[in-house]
Amino acid sequence: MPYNALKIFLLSFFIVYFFAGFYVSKTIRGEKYLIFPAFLFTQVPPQIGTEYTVRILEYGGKELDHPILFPDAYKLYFDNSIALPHYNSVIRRIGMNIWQGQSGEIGQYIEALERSFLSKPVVYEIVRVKFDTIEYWRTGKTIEEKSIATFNTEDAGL
Amino acid sequence: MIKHITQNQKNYLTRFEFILQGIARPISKSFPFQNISKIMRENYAFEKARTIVPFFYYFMVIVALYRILDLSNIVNEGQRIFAPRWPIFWADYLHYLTVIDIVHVFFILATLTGAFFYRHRAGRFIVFLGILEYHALRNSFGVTYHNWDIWVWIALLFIFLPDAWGSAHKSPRKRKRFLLVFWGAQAFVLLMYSMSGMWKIIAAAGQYLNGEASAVSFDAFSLHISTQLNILPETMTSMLGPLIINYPLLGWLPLIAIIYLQSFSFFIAFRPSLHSIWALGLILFHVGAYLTIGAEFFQHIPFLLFLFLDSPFRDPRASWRQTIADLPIFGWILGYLPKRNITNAV
Amino acid sequence: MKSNPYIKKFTAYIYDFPSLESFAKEERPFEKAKNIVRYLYYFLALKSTTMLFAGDTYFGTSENFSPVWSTLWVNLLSPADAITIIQFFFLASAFIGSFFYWNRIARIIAFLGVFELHALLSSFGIEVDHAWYPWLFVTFFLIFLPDTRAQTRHSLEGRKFFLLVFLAVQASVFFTYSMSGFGKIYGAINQIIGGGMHAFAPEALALHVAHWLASTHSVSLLGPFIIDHPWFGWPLFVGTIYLQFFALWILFKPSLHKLWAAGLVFSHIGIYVIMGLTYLSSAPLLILLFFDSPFHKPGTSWRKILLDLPIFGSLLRLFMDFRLSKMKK
Amino acid sequence: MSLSHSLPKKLIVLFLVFYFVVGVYAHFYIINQEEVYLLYSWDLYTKVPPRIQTEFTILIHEFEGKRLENPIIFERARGVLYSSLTEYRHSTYNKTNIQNIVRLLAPSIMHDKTKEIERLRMELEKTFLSHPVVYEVVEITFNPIERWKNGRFININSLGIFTSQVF
Repeated sequence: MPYNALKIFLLSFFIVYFFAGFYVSKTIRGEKYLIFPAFLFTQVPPQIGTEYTVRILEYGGKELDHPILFPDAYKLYFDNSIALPHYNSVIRRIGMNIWQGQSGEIGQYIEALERSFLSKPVVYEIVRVKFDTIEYWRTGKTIEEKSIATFNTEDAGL
Repeated sequence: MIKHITQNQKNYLTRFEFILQGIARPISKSFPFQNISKIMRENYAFEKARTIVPFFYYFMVIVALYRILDLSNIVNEGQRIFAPRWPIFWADYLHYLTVIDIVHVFFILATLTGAFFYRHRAGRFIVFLGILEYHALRNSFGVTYHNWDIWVWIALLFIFLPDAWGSAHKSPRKRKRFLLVFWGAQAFVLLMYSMSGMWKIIAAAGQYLNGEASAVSFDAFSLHISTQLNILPETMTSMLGPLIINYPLLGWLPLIAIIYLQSFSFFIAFRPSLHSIWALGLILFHVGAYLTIGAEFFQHIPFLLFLFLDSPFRDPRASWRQTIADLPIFGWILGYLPKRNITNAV
Repeated sequence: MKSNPYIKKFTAYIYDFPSLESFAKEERPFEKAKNIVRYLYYFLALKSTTMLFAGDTYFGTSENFSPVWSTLWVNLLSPADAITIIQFFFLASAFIGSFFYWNRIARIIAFLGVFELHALLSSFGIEVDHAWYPWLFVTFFLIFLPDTRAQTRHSLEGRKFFLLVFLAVQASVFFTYSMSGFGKIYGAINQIIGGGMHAFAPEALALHVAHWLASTHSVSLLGPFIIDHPWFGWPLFVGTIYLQFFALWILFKPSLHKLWAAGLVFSHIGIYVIMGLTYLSSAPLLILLFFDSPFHKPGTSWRKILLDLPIFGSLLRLFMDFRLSKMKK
Repeated sequence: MSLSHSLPKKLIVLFLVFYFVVGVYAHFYIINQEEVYLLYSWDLYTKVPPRIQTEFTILIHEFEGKRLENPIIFERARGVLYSSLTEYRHSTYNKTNIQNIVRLLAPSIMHDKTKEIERLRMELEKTFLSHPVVYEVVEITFNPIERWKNGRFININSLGIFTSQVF
């Protein structure tokens, strides 16, 4: 390969990659295999934040006396096939899509989540939680919890 | 025919003298520093050694950083037994977890210091302290863990490198000294392998004479492996272990080769042409040992790569013939053959 | 436009990288670059053996296996076999790279080793592996090095070619950081327009930490301290953005290579200490590629290094020019 | 100047000789080389293990109140019945500790040293994850290859059965 051709190739590689990365970062997953925009921690969480979490209502066919939130249910009801930070992003994506009324791409995330239940059937709801970020870390107190969808592992698909 | 016998007789007057020369030649060829010091006078050897040393310190930073991933293991370990070794004598006065933090942070900072100031003896000394403290911590759980020994000793040896970095300080004396310390590090690494090989040979001789299973027995390797695997929990096994237990003959030659490779390692310190081959052999040995008996000594691999793969003492013009002639045992045997052929021809 | 002295001056402030030809004329940069390439493969060799030790714990569980296109062949086998095969291929490829780094075919094999490893790691669960991305780029660009034996002498053209590829390798590492920094600044601008919390606010890091630690249920060494004293976090966070965003610019300021690499390594340590996140895979690249950068001229003065700093250096130059012109008057 | 008389060279040779001599000394005279810090003889996997091996070990008969049909040998029970010291895969730390205790315990049972037995039992039972555990101290004779392949022993010689207590 001649020198100048290599130079043009390398330059265009970086430019194309940059725009591809920028484009991919706008999609739901935020990345694609082989294209990683490295946009990590781009948005500062607001002081009053909203998060999505899972609340388990029925587990293994039994109704729970006190519905249990995902952070407390982790390790008890979930296997470790998904690393913890990934669970959060999975749940966040499900929640955000339902909230925005687009259920296009959530199928695989629901599937991944349901696959990781240790015992089935499970009835759970996706909850939108409002909290003061720092207070939430210190005490775990939330300001508002609102259920936005209920799922049953027995239902096929959505 | 007659002529050639007489010449042979001329060359080797008595049988006794012939044997004596046979023993003395490889030894005299190998042990004095002649070869090495001749190479040391050459400039390229010095330049090469000088480019290798910084990378030792750069790798040290990488190694120190990756220790972070191991932190949780160390924390768990020390909660049962914690008996500080002397280099971390100060640990008695602090909480165990604080000790771990201090040692790790110091290790990383010390190596970073080394990466910036490896040209100064003080910088290299700080790196040595960093690795020594880490090594001491790793060994403070009741059992010694020799995997990190090599890092400590080499860091110690490199403290003694002379200041020959700038282009102004290239007196032949300093150059020689630099190469000598470098050679010392090489020799030390090889010495460890030779010691390991030596015990194996001694034990093999003893066991053979007693009529027990010894290193030359066909099932020797499978005995080693099965004994190791027996003490593992049921779910654990090694990748190639079961294969060799089932077909013991597969393990015979590798074990002999390992003993050969290990025992003659120190000899290789004087045979630069063989450095890269030995590095490859010893790396394969480490990988193989892990895959069969589960012995893990990967901390040695960087040194085998750094110090030997592109050894400064290796003559770039050395031919394959020369390399083979340098091989222990095989080379010696070959060393006699061509000469006779020449006399035959005459 | 080009003759405009102000524009000329301005470009001189931000871009004063000598031509590669001037580097290629010397022996030293080329020899150094060649040496570094070797150690990059040594690192892979070391990594491949230690990974062997970590065994399959390194990988996900087979129930979660969903192959990306480059590991589709695994469907013919079982994931467990694929792990073994790919681990050994990676091991072999890394050592082939270490021993024959001067040969292009060996470098292609080494790249394929990293490529398949990364593909496999990306095939478990739904997340793509991020740790091996920098190495993927680096081994890919290294393929383009001219096919050269270590001992042979090189033509000027050959060296220029070599150094260009090496520069691309260095660029690929800094590029990712710049992307990341760009993302943060872009996000901050969006948030400022939206009128809310943003990355340059003093509490930004504290909020990040609180949010991250709460959602991952993890602890970190200094995280709680940052949450309680948000002001300590401000210089760290803004400093990290500065380091990241200008990384690609620093590529053309060789005098700062080592400092920048060390700064980014420190930022990784900081991320671990504060957020509890271990992302170390590009640290070896920073150290090996930039700590003894071939483009760095030895004996560069502190003054020059200071003047090369992004923003501050340019301001300083502007200020010095201003003083000079005043004195002339 | 001549290199052969330089001080650093002498020091380096001295260092190598020193390391070697200490290693040889440690091999012959220091039984527990764990005591020697930073120096080592590197006598790893020196002897080929004999074809017929005899070992002291323990068999677990009862655990968590459940009687096991086939008693488990302790090496195979690590992590299940015993706490493991480290999370390392393939680590041998735990093995050496417990095995050393058993190696001392068995002879003291044979020689009826009550105090010694008490002390060693306490050490051993501390490592159990739950109590009570009914275990048997045994002397086993086996061929290592056969044992690994089929789990077969040539002979199992019982030395005593104990029930663990919380100390």
